[in-house]
Amino acid sequence: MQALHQKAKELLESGKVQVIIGYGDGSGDRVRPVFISKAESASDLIWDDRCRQNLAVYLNKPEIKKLGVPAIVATPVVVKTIIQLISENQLKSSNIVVLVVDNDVVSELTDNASLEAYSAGHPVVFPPFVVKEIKDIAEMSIQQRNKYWQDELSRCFKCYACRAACPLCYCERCLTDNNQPQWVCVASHAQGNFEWHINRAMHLAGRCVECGSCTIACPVGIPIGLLTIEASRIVKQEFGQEPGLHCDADSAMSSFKVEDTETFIK
Amino acid sequence: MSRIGVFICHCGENISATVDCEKVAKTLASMPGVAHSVDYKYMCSDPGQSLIRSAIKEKKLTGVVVAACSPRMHEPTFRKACAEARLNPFLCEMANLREHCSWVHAKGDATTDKAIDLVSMLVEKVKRNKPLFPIKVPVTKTALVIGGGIAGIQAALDIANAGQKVVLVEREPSIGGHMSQLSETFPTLDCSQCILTPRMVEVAQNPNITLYTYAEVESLSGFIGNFTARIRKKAKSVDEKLCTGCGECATACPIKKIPSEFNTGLGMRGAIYVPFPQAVPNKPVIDRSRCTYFKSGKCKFCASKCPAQAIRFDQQDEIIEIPIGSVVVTTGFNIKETSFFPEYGYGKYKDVVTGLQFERLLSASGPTLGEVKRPSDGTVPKKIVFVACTGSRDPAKGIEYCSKICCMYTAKHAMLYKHKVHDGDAYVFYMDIRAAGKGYDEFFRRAIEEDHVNYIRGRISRIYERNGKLIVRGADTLLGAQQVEIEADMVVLATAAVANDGAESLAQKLHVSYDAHHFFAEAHPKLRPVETNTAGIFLAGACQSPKDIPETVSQASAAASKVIGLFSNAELTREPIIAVVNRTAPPLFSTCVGCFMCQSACPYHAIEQEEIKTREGKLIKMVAKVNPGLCQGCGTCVAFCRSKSIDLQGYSNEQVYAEVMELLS
Amino acid sequence: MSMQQRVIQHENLLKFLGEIISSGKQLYAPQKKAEKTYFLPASDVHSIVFDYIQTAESPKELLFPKTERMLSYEQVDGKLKMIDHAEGEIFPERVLFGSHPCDAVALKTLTDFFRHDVPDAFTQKRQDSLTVISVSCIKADDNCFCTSVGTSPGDTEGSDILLTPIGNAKYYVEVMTEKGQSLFAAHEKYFENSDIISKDKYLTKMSEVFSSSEVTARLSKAFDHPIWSDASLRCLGCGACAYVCPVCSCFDIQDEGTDKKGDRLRCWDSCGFSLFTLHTSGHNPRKNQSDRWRQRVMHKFSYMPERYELLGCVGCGRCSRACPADMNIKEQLKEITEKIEG
Amino acid sequence: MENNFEPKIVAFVCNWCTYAGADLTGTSRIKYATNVRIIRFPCTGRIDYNLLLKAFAQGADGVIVSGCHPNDCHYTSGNFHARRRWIVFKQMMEYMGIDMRRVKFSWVSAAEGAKWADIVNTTVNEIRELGPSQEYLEMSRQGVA
Repeated sequence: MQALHQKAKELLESGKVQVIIGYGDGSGDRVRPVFISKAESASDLIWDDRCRQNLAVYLNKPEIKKLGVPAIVATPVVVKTIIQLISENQLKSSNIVVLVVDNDVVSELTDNASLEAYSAGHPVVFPPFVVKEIKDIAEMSIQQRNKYWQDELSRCFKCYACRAACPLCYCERCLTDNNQPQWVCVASHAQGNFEWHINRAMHLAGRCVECGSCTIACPVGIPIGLLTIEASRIVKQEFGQEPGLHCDADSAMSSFKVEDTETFIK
Repeated sequence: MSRIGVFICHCGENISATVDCEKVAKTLASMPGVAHSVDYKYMCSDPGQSLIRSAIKEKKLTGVVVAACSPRMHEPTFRKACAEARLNPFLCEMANLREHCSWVHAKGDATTDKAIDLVSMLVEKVKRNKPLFPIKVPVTKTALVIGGGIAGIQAALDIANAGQKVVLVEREPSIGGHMSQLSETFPTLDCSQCILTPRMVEVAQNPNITLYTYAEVESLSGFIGNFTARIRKKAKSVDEKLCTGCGECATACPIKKIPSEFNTGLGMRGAIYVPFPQAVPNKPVIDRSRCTYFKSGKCKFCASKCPAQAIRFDQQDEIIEIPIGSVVVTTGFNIKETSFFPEYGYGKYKDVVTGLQFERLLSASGPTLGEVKRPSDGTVPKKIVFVACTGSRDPAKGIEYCSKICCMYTAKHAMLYKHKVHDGDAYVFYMDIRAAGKGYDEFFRRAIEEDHVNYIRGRISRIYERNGKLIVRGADTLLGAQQVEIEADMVVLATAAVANDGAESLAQKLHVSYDAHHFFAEAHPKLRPVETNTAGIFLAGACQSPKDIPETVSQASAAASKVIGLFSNAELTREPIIAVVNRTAPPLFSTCVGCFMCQSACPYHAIEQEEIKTREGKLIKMVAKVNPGLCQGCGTCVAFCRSKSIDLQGYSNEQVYAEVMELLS
Repeated sequence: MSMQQRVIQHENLLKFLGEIISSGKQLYAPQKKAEKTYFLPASDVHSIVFDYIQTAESPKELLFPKTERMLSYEQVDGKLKMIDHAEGEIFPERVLFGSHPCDAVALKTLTDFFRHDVPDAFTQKRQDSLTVISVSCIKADDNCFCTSVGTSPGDTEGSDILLTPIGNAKYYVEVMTEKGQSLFAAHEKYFENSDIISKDKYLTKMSEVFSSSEVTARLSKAFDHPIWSDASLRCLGCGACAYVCPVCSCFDIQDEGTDKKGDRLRCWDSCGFSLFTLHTSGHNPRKNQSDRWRQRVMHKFSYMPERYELLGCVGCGRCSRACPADMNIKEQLKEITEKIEG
Repeated sequence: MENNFEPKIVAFVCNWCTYAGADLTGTSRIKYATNVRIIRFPCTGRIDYNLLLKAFAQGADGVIVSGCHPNDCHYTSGNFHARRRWIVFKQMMEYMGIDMRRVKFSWVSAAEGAKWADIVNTTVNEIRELGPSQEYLEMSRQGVA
């Protein structure tokens, strides 16, 4: 942590950045996002296993943008998110400093190439319980899956914490807030919830970097991350494309190959 | 509140025989927002159209649904009628009660119920239609003609003579196509080259025509009036400006035994060659796949003999980009080789030839200088069997269609053979004689009656060799399928005419449709025979289906007149069915967040990036913007857009959503 | 309400609850799902959990469902048929078991709020058919702050019956209302007489972190204070806090359907969403997330007390537990009393 | 299965191939079941999967989605984009437990009038076997108090 504090202090003092987006002390034993603008507060930064929220979500928030050029304390999945955001024209690596911490060594990733190299070297590893959930659902029959998701989604009350926590849900007006026409029912009845969640999954297909922030954010414990993980798994399996690896990649869902194969179109 | 007019057409009895049109009209009359609903015998007739016009005025209609035939048939008719009554034409929609309902279902309540659904759906759509206005785009007045056969030559000359620029692209070293290979032409028996060569020369001399031979279209982008063609000029290895066409190089070339394409393999050529003496341009090219220098790095005999020092071994393929306003596709056809037919010896008998090969044997400029000689031993055949419909009209061969020209050229072949070999016997096996055309029937009768050609109605089952003779076995169906066996010296197969090599990939490059046999598809078989479904791209000749010369030439002139028509205006009016990115009040300006997925998806590169700035010039955000000239209105971007910030005029989200909701409510 | 002092044994409590189920009433009780506890319809009393601090969701759905069908319409043979669901429907008899006193207070606050001005038939009828059996708190966590907002771990307000665990698998029983009395009377056999018990010693001890009246007073001068933007930087603008809150009662009325048939639905909404106050013109009076965070605090601690004499917070702490960005209301309220001058 | 069950089927088709193909079915007077209602789109690329969801929510028993064969798209690649979308959408729906046998994806060219009739008839028969759509409609009734 020492190295991180030192680096943050230097960056702020040198004026290279105006704010450090990182993790700090939170309620009880939680950590929370902090936005440090003063060099003397650099030691408020925390770096440990509790740092799981995807802080990239703050990079495009207008309130945060007003604070000036940011440096962001990035977990490997945040690096992936940043690459994906760059590929979607939402960020430029020249406008941010990405700080990665490995064995108490802090490195600055300041260009596309270094971000890509870091991302390639740090594949996403799911925690065992997620691996188990994925396996359990894969083994279900379609009827069991229907029951499983209907049951899980019945708790959804559309607080949209999943959307808010997701750094790739950056639309200024979400599909679900579009009422001409009303593609997604506003109500959080079964149909409205299904429409919302399948749209979220479809919209993140080939884009979800599998950070798990949506699942963590869900106040009613729906494992919604599984939906976007599945969407990205399908894209990888069918089209061989993975998000968060290349800054100039075309989105899998807005490109195609003549050789794409399927067996169901007659 | 919408005031929609609904007009149900009986189409004579085409619709009313199975759909209760009166009931449809009555049901629709009570639908909310419908101000007027009637049925009528022929909506497309003058009185029918005036019903629409007067209802628009009297009932102050805000939208019109005409329930009649397919909108692909009469949508323009009814939209025009609306426009005449000062209703924006895009406030008119058609429900397809004929092709999609009355013609495919039996009379009954279910059919009428379906008709009601189809009309109500369109009523809900039209309630959400917005007035749209045609888009004007400039036109580049240069035509691209692809293929330098008679069709391409005719089209190019017609366009050029009308004062417009033409780029003619031919993949072979010379223009001329199949017609230049023919001996004489039916039904007049005038010499093919004699009538063609002057036209070829005219092409070369016309200042409005730029000719690229030994060149192919690499890609075509853009849209009607505004295409960009990328053309690959294959390296000829000869500097055309310096070359005088003296022919010393061809004489010098040590390789002499390359089967000549022009002579259908019956004659030979060198590695540096001019395909035939009357070639245009009359300049040689080096066939690099055969040239000793290109294969082994040694030789250069041609260069050493060239008085103009025009040989260029280091020449590279060149890609040129040309702005184009319109395209005429005239890539012609090919014929099936004898090797395609196992029952006729898989092409292993040298004296079983195709009709095109026989043309070369008959031709005064051909390998035998016009004498009919057997390819195997050079003797004059005394008995020739001509087989019409070889492969054509044969579903077992995958060629169900009639090749159209074979009946006539087979009669011509037999006739010319008899003219040259007076004591020879000519037999023709045929299925049916198709001789519709001016002077055609008379021509084929002359073969029988004056030249005593033996016509046998029946198919042949086998050809095999016995004692130097070709045994042709068949059946005479007019004699009760009696077995016929003829000992022939030579057999001429009128093999099927098929789409030219590479037709499919060219169609894909040009984004035009093609049929199962890879012939290019016309926009409408009767009413738009020389247009494709892609605006600005026209067809002529045998690339669309097998054709004879007069038909090819008339199509070429027709296509040329379409191009000339297009070029007669400085700008072009296009349908406003295009995508639009929304604009909202500040501070959002647009709900577009600039992810530009639409940009990577758009097949027409019609999406641009637009900067939204403050009055002081500070960038607020980047959003997508549609170039209305490039957008073709496929709507692929619309379905992609996560925030629904882009929408398609004429098929907007609200419109299609309303259709689904109405249909199932 | 005067009454005899009673206690109930844990096993009798289960029988009592079982009898409620078998009597045909819907019993909602805390049950576990994955890691979290929810008030769910109970069909088996053994699935009820007792050892929990707070459920993930509040019980407000029992009065104010996340999606309430208010009216339906349909065109039948060209005639419009309308159903007002507040008129027609019979609301089922329900018993809520296991809510803590804070939730019971919140249910009362909700009832009072919806009764204000034009009474809302839906919440009223749901309230009429609901009996609340609460359980006092013998433990709490850092997020709880009921004592700072005028209630307490043993508060009887809003409960029809309050049970307080007094050790040895026994609960001290306080029957507070007629509804409670009639439920109690119907199952009296499970209850035992007892001496008067002072329940306070069994309750969790919680010190007052701030005074809510002081918060209210300070807020009247705090509209433009920088505290809001500092605190809300990490706020993601979701509605998790509002939706788990037992008191938050904002809603959005949605019509679903076509011109042939459809429903009018009342759906939860949240002032945390930027669209909540967005005008068609593009103008948003609460443009920044800080404006929306301020609104949340102001509404609960300033506007509600002023207009309805109700406090919009019962100190259950759910919003702090649910927040994906660790927004902590207790911390914020304490800071208000410290940083904003009185 | 109910014998008199008449499935409601919505077809989302592109203008250039399948709509024209269905026109040809008419021109050729090939008969098919009355259960299908065609909604015309310029291209399969335009067809939003949300329309399929809405169709089921509104009570469709089956859906047909059809356009130009690969390589034959009037707009060159709309159908390729659509194909990707359907590959993901179909698997995603199945992951969430929705029976996709009610959705028939096909390529029908402007020349395949007979194929169109066959697709409609096959779909109608298959949906008749499956019976009325329940699971999706059930969803539109649940979760409302």
